[in-house]
Amino acid sequence: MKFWSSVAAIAWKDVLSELRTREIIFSVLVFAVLVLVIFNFAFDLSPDLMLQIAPGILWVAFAFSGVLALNRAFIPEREENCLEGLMGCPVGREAIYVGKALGSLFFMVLVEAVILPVFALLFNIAVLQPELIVVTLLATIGFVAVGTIFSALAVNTRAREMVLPILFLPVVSPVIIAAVKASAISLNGQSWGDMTIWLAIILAFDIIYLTVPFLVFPYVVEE
Amino acid sequence: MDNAGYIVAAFAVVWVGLFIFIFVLVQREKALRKEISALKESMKKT
Amino acid sequence: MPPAVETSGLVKSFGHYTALRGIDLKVPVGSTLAVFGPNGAGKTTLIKILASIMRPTSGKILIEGLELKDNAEMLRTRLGLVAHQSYLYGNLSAWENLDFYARMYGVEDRSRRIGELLDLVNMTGRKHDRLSTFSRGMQQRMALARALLHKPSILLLDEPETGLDQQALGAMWDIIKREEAGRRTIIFTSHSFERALAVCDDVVILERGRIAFKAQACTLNLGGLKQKYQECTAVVEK
Amino acid sequence: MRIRILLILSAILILATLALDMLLIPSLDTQNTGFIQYSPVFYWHIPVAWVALFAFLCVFIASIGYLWKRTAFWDIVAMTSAELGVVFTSLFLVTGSIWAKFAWGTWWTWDARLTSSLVLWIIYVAYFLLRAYISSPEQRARFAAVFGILGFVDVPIVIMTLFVAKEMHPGDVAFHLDKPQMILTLVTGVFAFSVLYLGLLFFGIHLKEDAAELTRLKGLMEDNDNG
Repeated sequence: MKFWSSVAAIAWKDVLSELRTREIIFSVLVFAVLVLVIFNFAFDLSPDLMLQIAPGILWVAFAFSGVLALNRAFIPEREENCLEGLMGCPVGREAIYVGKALGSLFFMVLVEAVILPVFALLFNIAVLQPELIVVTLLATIGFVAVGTIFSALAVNTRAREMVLPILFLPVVSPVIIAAVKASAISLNGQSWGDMTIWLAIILAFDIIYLTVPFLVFPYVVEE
Repeated sequence: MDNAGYIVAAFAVVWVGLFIFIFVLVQREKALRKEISALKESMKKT
Repeated sequence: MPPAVETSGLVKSFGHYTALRGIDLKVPVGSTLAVFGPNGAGKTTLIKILASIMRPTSGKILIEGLELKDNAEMLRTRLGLVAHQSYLYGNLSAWENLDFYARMYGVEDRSRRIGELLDLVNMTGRKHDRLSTFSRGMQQRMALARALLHKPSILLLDEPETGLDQQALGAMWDIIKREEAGRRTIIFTSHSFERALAVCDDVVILERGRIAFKAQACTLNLGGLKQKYQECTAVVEK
Repeated sequence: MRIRILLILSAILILATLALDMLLIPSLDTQNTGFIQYSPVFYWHIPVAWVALFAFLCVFIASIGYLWKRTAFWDIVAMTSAELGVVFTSLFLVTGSIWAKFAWGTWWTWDARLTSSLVLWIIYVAYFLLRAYISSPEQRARFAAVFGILGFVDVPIVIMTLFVAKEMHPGDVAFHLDKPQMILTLVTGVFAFSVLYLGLLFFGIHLKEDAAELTRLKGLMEDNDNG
């Protein structure tokens, strides 16, 4: 029980600290909308072709705004060395990882909750289908699970903004590919039956990248 | 480039690539060996 | 009654650099130990290892008779730490910071305890202001409040005097000594001999990762301590 | 000493594969189907890929070794093996694109095998980027080990995802070897390159241990000078 109450405390602290300044949320949202607009300039296409690349555009926006948000994830822990404060608490190092991951997950879902309707509006594609939303959520869990531990790694390196995307995006590419493929299937009106292989890949990725970082995270923070 | 040309090219790339890699390693080895022995000499003198 | 803190053969090295070269300490319950030493002698490393934030390369640490390595999570409820940084979040208010750490330490009846502590460090007036708006002295007092939240039986302080004027430092020691007087063990590192000598029972001088001098405070006066300090640290300058 | 033996042995074995490749394989393509199994390139294209994956596996094991034992040796093994992994993956990519030019007329096709090796190549180049951006040796080794583990766990998923994405089943090429000569050549090829990998691995480890010895000696020199 102690584990989950600490995780909740950490996640809530992150949310509170961020909602107080709202700096990350707005910059990430603006960035994501910007990506959509740029794609609109880049390809002015016929509607049905647009349908094919819509998932790709969505996930490029999610991936890069996700990296932007994850770059900031461990900043509060760096400022007054609060990470050491957390390590002094009577809770396992893994709880810090899960707490921070939940915090980032909350913000990623918040960004997606805004971007999906905006995307539907700008590109008038029925994006708000249950299949697509579930796929996006599942993929975001994997995305954030990997992103949090890489953010903890990158925050201690010199060129943090550059190291995180280069470390993180290739490793998370399978989830992005699977999410794009599954979203494309759902946009074509097909349902769960046709996307089982992609859901399996995303689920496998989520499971692996929730357990392995859980075991490895203590080595990232401990001297 | 006909069939054989590509084969030769592909082979060449592999050997040249490996050869350069090994060559670099050997050079580094020689340089290191030299420096260590030089250092050991000067250590004995002081 | 096992000593509050006991270390034997404590070593810590970072790659080639060795910060602690075998520290043997025994700190009885309720006593106050002052640790002196030049910068780089390993004072902060020692404090962080005792607070279980840093893992030692080798050696044994017993906190209240229990091996720290095996009971880290439980023993952290007995340990409080005030370090150079405040460990508090700038965006959150004083109350929210203490509330967060109170949840992490599993403190029952959080609001009563937080109110009590805010009065103790007389920050009640500022409890809803953001930490980033606090002065260095106020942050140090808030850091002390955070360290005392879960009523630790052992309090560790790393150079508590940094950034505090004489008056604030005096107030801080009154706070530390007032709560649970006599039952709480205190280990602190310091540079100000006079203030430290007035509050501690034992003295230790660290020099390049080793204990160069150990004595009871009552056997020393200020001049004697300074003279001893010169002797131990003089080795480096020669 | 054993490095020299391994390297010489691998040279002999590679020559053997070369011989088998040149003599046996061309004669097999009776119906000249143009399948990849009938071109000599295949018989060290696959071994190179196999050794690259084996190298990444060694990085994974050495990384766990470092986190457990915290000795510099394991970190050196992980780094050297990652280096070799990148070298062999680069060879695979280059020869793969030459093969693509030959078979399909373009230097690069987003074919599952090439794309997945490209992604893996980027991951392990990122491994060295991470190492480059951390100054303290202890932290660098620890973070590299963490990434060595997180990176390797991704290898099977990357390969599987891309094979599914390109509607290509992994089994359909490498394992349809009906003729015994094919199997013989492939096995010698895999064996030859594995021995080469081991030789280069020990050579690289030996090299880096010398380098570490050098920095240690220099450290001592400085201490003596101003000690």
